[in-house]
Amino acid sequence: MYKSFEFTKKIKSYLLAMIVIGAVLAVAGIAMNLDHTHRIWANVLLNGFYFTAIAMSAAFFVIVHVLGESGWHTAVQRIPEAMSLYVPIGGVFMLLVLAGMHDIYHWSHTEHLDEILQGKSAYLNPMFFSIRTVAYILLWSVLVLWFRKLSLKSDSNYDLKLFNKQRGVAGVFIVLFAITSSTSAWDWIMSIDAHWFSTLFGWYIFVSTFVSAVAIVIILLFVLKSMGYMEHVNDEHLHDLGKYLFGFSIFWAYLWVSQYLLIWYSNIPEETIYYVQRIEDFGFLFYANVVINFLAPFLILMARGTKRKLNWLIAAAVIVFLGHWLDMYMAIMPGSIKHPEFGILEIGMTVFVLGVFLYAFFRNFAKAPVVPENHPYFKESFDYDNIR
Amino acid sequence: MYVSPVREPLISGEKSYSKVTEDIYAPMTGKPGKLWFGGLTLALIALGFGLFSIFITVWDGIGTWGLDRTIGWGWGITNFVWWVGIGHAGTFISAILLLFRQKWRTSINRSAEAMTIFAVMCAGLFPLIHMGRLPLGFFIFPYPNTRDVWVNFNSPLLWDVFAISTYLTVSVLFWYMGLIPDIGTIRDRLVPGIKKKVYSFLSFGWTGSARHWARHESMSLILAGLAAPLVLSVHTIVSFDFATSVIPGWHTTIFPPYFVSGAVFSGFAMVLTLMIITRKAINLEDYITKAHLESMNKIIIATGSIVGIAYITELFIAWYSGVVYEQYAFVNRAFGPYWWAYWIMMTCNVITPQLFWFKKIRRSFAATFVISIFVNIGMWFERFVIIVTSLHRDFLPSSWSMYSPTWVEVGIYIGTFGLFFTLFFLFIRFFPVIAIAEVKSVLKTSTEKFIKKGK
Amino acid sequence: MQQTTFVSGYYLDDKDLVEGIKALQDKNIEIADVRTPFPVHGLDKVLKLRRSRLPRAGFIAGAMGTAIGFGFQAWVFTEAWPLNFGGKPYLSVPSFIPVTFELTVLFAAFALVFGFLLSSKLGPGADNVIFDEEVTNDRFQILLEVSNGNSEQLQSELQAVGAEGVQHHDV
Amino acid sequence: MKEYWRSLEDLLPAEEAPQEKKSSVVLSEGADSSSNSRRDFLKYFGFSIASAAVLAGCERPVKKAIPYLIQPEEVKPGTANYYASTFYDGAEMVPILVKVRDGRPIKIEGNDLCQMTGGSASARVQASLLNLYDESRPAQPTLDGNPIRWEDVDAKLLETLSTWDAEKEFVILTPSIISPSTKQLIHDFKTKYPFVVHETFDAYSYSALKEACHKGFGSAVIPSFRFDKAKMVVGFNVDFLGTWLQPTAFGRQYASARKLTEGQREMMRHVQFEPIMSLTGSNADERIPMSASDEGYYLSSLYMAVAQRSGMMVAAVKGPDAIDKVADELVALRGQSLVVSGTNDVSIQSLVLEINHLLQNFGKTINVDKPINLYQGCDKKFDALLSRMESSAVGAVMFWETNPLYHAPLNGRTKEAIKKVPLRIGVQSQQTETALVCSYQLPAPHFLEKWDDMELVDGVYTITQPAIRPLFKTRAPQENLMAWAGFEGSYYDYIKLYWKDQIYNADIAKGKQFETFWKISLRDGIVVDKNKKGASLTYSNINISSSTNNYNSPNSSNDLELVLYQTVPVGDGTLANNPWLQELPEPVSRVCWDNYVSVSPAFAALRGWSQGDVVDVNGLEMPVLVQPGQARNTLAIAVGYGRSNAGRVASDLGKNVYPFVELKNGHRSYSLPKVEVVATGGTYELAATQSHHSMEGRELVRETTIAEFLANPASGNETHAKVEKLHTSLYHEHEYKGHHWGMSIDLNSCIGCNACVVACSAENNVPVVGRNEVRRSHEMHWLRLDRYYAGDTDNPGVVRQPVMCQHCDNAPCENVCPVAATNHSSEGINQMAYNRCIGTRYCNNNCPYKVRRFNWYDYTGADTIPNNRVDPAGMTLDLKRMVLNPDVTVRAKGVIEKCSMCIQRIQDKKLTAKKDGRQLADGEIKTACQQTCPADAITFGDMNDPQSKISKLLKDARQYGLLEELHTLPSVVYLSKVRNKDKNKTLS
Repeated sequence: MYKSFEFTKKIKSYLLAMIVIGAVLAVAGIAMNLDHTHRIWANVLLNGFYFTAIAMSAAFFVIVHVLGESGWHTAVQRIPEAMSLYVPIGGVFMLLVLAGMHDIYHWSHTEHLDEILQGKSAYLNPMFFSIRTVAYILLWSVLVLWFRKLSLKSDSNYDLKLFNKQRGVAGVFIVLFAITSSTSAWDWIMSIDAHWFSTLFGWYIFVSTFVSAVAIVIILLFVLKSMGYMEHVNDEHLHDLGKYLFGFSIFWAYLWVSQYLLIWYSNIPEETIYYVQRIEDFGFLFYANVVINFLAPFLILMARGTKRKLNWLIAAAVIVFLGHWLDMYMAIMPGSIKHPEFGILEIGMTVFVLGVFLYAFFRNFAKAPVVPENHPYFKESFDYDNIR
Repeated sequence: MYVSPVREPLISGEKSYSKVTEDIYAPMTGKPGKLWFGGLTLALIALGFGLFSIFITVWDGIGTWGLDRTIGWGWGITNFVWWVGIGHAGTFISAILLLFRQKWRTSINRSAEAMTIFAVMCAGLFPLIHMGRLPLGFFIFPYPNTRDVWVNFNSPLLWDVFAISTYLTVSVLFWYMGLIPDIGTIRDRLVPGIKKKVYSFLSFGWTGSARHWARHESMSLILAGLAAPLVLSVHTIVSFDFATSVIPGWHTTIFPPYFVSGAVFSGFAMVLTLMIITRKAINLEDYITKAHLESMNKIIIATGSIVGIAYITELFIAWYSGVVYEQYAFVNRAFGPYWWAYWIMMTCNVITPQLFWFKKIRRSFAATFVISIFVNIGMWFERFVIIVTSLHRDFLPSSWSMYSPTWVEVGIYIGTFGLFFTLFFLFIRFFPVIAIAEVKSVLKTSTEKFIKKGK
Repeated sequence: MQQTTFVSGYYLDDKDLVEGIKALQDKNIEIADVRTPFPVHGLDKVLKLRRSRLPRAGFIAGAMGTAIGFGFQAWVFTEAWPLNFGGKPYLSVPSFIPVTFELTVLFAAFALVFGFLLSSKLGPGADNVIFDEEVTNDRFQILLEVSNGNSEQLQSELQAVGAEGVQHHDV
Repeated sequence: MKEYWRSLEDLLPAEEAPQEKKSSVVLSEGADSSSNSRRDFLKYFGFSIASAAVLAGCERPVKKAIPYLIQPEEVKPGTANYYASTFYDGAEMVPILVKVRDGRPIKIEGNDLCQMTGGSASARVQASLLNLYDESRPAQPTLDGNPIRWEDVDAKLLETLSTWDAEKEFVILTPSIISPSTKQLIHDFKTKYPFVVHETFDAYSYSALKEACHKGFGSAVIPSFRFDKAKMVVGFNVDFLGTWLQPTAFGRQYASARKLTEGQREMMRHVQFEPIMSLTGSNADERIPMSASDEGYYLSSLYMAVAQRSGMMVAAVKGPDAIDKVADELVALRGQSLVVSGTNDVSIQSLVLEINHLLQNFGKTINVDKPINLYQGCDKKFDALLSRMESSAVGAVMFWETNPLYHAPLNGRTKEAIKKVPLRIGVQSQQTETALVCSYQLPAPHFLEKWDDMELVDGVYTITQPAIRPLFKTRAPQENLMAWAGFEGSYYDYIKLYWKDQIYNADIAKGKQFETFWKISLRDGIVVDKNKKGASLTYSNINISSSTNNYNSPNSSNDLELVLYQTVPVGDGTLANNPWLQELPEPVSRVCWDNYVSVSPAFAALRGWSQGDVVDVNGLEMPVLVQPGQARNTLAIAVGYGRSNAGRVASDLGKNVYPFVELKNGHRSYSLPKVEVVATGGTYELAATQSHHSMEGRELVRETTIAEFLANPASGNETHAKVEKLHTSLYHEHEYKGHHWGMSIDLNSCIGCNACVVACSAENNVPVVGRNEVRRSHEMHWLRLDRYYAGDTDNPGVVRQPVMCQHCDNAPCENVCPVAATNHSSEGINQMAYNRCIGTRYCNNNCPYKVRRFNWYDYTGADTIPNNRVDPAGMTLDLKRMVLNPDVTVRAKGVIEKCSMCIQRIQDKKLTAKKDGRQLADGEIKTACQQTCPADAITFGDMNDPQSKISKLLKDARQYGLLEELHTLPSVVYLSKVRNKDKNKTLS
């Protein structure tokens, strides 16, 4: 009834081509920037983090619906589930970042630190940082694989206990992720601007990647549908995904404004330095970030109809996906490379990692039925509608 | 609409549509009981005491409060934030849960929204009373005047004026629009007379026409879509009251979402406290069941944990910042003269809700009642900790001081309880406590046993 | 005012109602109104009701709120009396966000509520005809307008499609 | 030179003035009620306060304005006149200018023609204005408690005097009379009535110093001390910056010798040995706690050490280490050093004189050829007077502004002796304890209501002239004498005549006629006769061998000693009935409205006491205050409190410890060698304005040592450069196109005398809130002196910092006011529109400096509700409200207020400059705090003017902003403190 996805050679070859092109461009970019290793490592971090975080956010998407006893999401659940399996692969990029630590994190130069950084060195030191990085990757990998295992089990037998167990795992997942999503954002991103701090930062980064994860779910849904899969996904599902994209884009903007407004308002140099740097050196991109990630999805998806039309939806999703890549770029680059740089290095690296991400997704998506048919609320997903 | 049979029914007992009408209408009929009169009397006494305390404040001056040159806000603003927080559950339930299609909201949204409105009314009193010159309070409105002075749109307190009044207005509109069909139901149950005329007037001429229903649903959805960010904005702006400053312990960027989460947390706790009593008192146990309890308690854990994470984040970042003032502010919270307030807050808000991880506890009315009260207390202390312990020792040690409330401040707080409960007692007597039409709309799929009438 | 006459039939279950309506539609009988105790799922589609224009009204009012809110604040701070508050720029855009947002919501909410009330002719003191007080309890009522005195015929049609009870109303 | 207004008299023809004067004050009945007397006052000045208020920009319509019948030509409504006058309260003398607005004196400033004070004034001088409007002042003469007319007083006393038994003395007991005219008058009076005896009684005794000088110089004089000429000052138990002799002048000298400027890179060094933490000690570069009983030992050790180093053959005595080091330093600075002691003990003062003699300081830092004429009292003479009274040799005593029953009860002896005198006449401007035992109580005018002249140092004359007609039925004591002696004319005529005969000469008048000279003298208030020379005195050694023998070892007993001291605000208690002074926190403890037993932290720990525990000291129950830096076994209590008959404010405030004062070797001794103290178990809350005394490691007051400073002027202030580098902002700073006012406060100059606080209160109508409100931290001072301790609690370093509104250009307070009541002026001032304020206190919460003050209650009577006032000091009485400055809004209940940088003064001077069609000159505008500061620590000016003093100070390496890391961009900056000590080598 639900057409199983086949990871065909054709798809494979497209993706491999993408990976290769990406790799070639990336290598070329690296070669051009050998005297500018900051930029290389910053790009590794950018893409490594962005897609890993998206994978974790996709897992979170599933988990939160499981805990919320939702039914509608079962129609698309397997997409984010397969996305989440990228975590161990993304982890490899993050481990790679450890090698380039000195080029990104200036606190890692333990020999000459000012007073404030010395004060932080109990937390920000290469050893502890590496330990945390490894721990996040391991922990997250275990969590996503554990849940996936239980999810797949339900395909073979209908057992309510299994479903309860899934909820148990989801509980563990959400607690651990609630803590590590923030701390990982502080570690990997916030500590680039080592003096700067913002309590909201962890949540801000999380919401940014979460919106992006929703956008990718929509994009992948579109891709799969255009290949003739996932035909059971109807307008109501699109509408709901659209609402997610719409709502969380607003929520992201809310957090962006909250952080910016408070820092703008108090105007304390230890905080404003973050924005001053971004506005002065990245001026156009700084404002573009808000326009792309807030105004675009807001205006596109405000109407009911656009959320239910795949074309509109996909347009918004692509904008949002690229927009949040920019958001991460704005979070990482000013602290590490100081001035905006964009070239084949950035393109290559992104295409390469995206290729790997997609390859991993399709591979994993092909390994299981496209829907969890034994999910107890599965049928609910096909008999509901959104109020007009 | 299909509902999985695995799901727990929300409404227990054998119900038909008319039974629902009957059950929910029942508390409004007959003579009110002793409990009701007793409660209303107590509430009115508290209200009277509060009004007296307000009179003293206005007549003699804010000097009758325990504030001083260092601590400009104490119980007053603590209570303001606390009440506003409580006023977040209703709209959260009716708007955000509507958007998330949570059916369990139907049994509790009406009373929760009522509580929201009453709580916001209580909250709104404080920013007025705490002014040194209440009679000139109208200065906060941007009205044209001969001096050409407008207002300061930079001020979060001004934002509050807009946020709270918009919130109150929209909440009342939302609540009342939901009430219209149910008032129609009451109207049609009444024998002709003055009472019927009054309800007829209040029902806005409701007929139950399918066209009206369609528009009503559409309006409700969009209103919910507007109310959802509005709920967020209100406590966000309340948090701006503190976070825009430079005071360590106040100025922190996590405040907006953390305040919102805390508000929903405390709001749910208050709704739980009251609903657990109310469902017993007016025999609505079939409609507010363990299923509702569990769902609400899950939100309590979620929001409570978010608040807990925010506490720890603040603490960690204070250390991480390397700023002496920040660091001192947080050490002082935990180990300074007001350490007890901090640890009450921590215990009540972070530790007690974690008990809801146990299914038995989150499905127990008694346990929930106790924990909900803990949360109410804890959230009050959270605001006290933020306001008083941040202010009492800020930048210049020469100005550090201590604060304790006077009877006047306590009196005003008691008075707001009086106001809240007076309104609540009147509400449960004169309005349907549960949204009759909404319950009926999910009755078929959500009741233990639906009795179908007709052919 | 011209006198209108209606015929009504009621059901005690929403599913029966929907089936009854469909049966009447099959017979090409025009349905004047359907009155129910709660919003019946899918009824709008069955009755082919036009999608409400309320969202549009809400959007326009909201946009007005945005413009008025932001415009007014900007006018006060840059034209009416520019004052220096804490060294902030006169056009302190981030400061204007909260009030602008609140006014947007307020305007939109008012538009929605009043749009709803006006378009439905509901409001304080509205005196709409109620044919059956049980409609707000558990009766699902179909109203058919009588033309050319075909009341009897319509009543029997209603009975034919399973109405529990049928009545004639003169307004 | 300023052109000051002359008095009213001098604008009239010479003959007319006296008549006008004679016919002047006929008060209506019931003048004892303050509101009535105010109405009378209005009648005479013919211009209602209400209409004055209207001119000051008030909102209410004028209901009744009474026009002048004939407008005095010098009085312009709404314009202030300044009259030169002199403050003298029996202790300190300061030449002043009195600001009179619409007939009311509303402010006192120092007279800047005075070289000694340079236009500065102390807290008490500033506050003395309020005593004028004291509703508790005696309002009319009484005999045995019954009102009596002055004519009848004169008739009765004339009869008494004319039938006097010449065997008995008629004693006039005055404070030190420094008025040459009065001296002459008393002399004339004595000539007329030979049985009259004039005796002098000082409220606080310095008679031992005089006796020691008598021994050394052959004349009982108080030398002039020149702290400004000293490179090193060593103080022993002396509070010369707070209360000793002439604190205003000394503060000025002290600060000038320690000021570090572009030109002056040298700084006087100050070492202090003292039992209690005095204001002076808290300013010292190094301070060593020393019990009072050890002072002799310390001084004799110092004498020996100095003598040894001066090549004298003295027995080697091992004194305290610190003394040896101090001796080394002193000897190296012979002739440029100064050793002083405040102890009223002849042997101590003799040792001090001997040490200074060895150090060759006479004629340099200590001058006896121009002694100061203050403190002429002699305890031994007073003792003798009491004996004569006891033996009934005295038939009458007239207490002329003296209050010996309070200041020197001497175990009840004084009271018993006085009671033996049959006729007792009290002449006083304020209520006194002594007046209660007088049959005649004759009210005297406040010094702002009367004529007088002063000669502080021979040849330096100042004039006291009335700035207002007497508010009550008062008469100057001099007028009394003239009336009773039957002299013609008024005391004013007498003074003028005296000046014509005795003072006027061609030289002093620069060749002008007397009338012209007199007018100039009145205008200037001060005249110096350079030719008048004092007697030249030579020093001959005092025999101090008995002292050095007695004091050859430290006090070994473990007895608790009690030290009695004067506080900066209240002093000897004469002016105690003054709300401004009572509300003024003591500069060290920062407690007001009470005295208390201060104990050392070690002793408090030993007994387990903490602040507020009530203890019994020799039968007196008082609260404890733990005072870091106090000598371990020393207790200390301030005198000047516990007045039993002082008036509404001061009566029964604190406890009176004058009964502890006993004669020791003929002099009043202000320390007790042994007291008993036990806790009573009770507690009492002191009104403390500061409860936390550590800076918590924050760089609020930045300091360095002189050596480091000379090596790097920015030392101690390194953070400033770091912060400057990081000054990022998300918006551009506003441009201040015209003026941009700024203020600089030199923490190295500030001595913490608190004069600025009272000056600010007087200038800006700052409310007085009373003890209970201060306890609740409701004090309203716009300007406060934060005081922090650092280091060892037994002997902490003390720093202080005047903090007022910092007028931040990025003010966190302005942002948050919902009604725009506080915003930034185009001249960079953080301004408050009181009328707009609704009192949310949001600004106060957001102010990192906590300088905003909220009107918790109706303290001023500006509120519309009539019967809800919190007014413990009578500040809302009509009489006291006459002190209000009409240029400054009186704030209502529920309103925030704060420092305005004296915006009314800025506007006034701007207007003057505009009317004159010229640029405003730098330094023309002086804020109230700046103007009164003896230490010249405060500089105010236009930061946009590159030539202004403030602009130059902004470039000083010591300059920093308080909490500058917050980027509030304060317009008030501080200059870091420098200590003249070696970081690694300390005395203790």
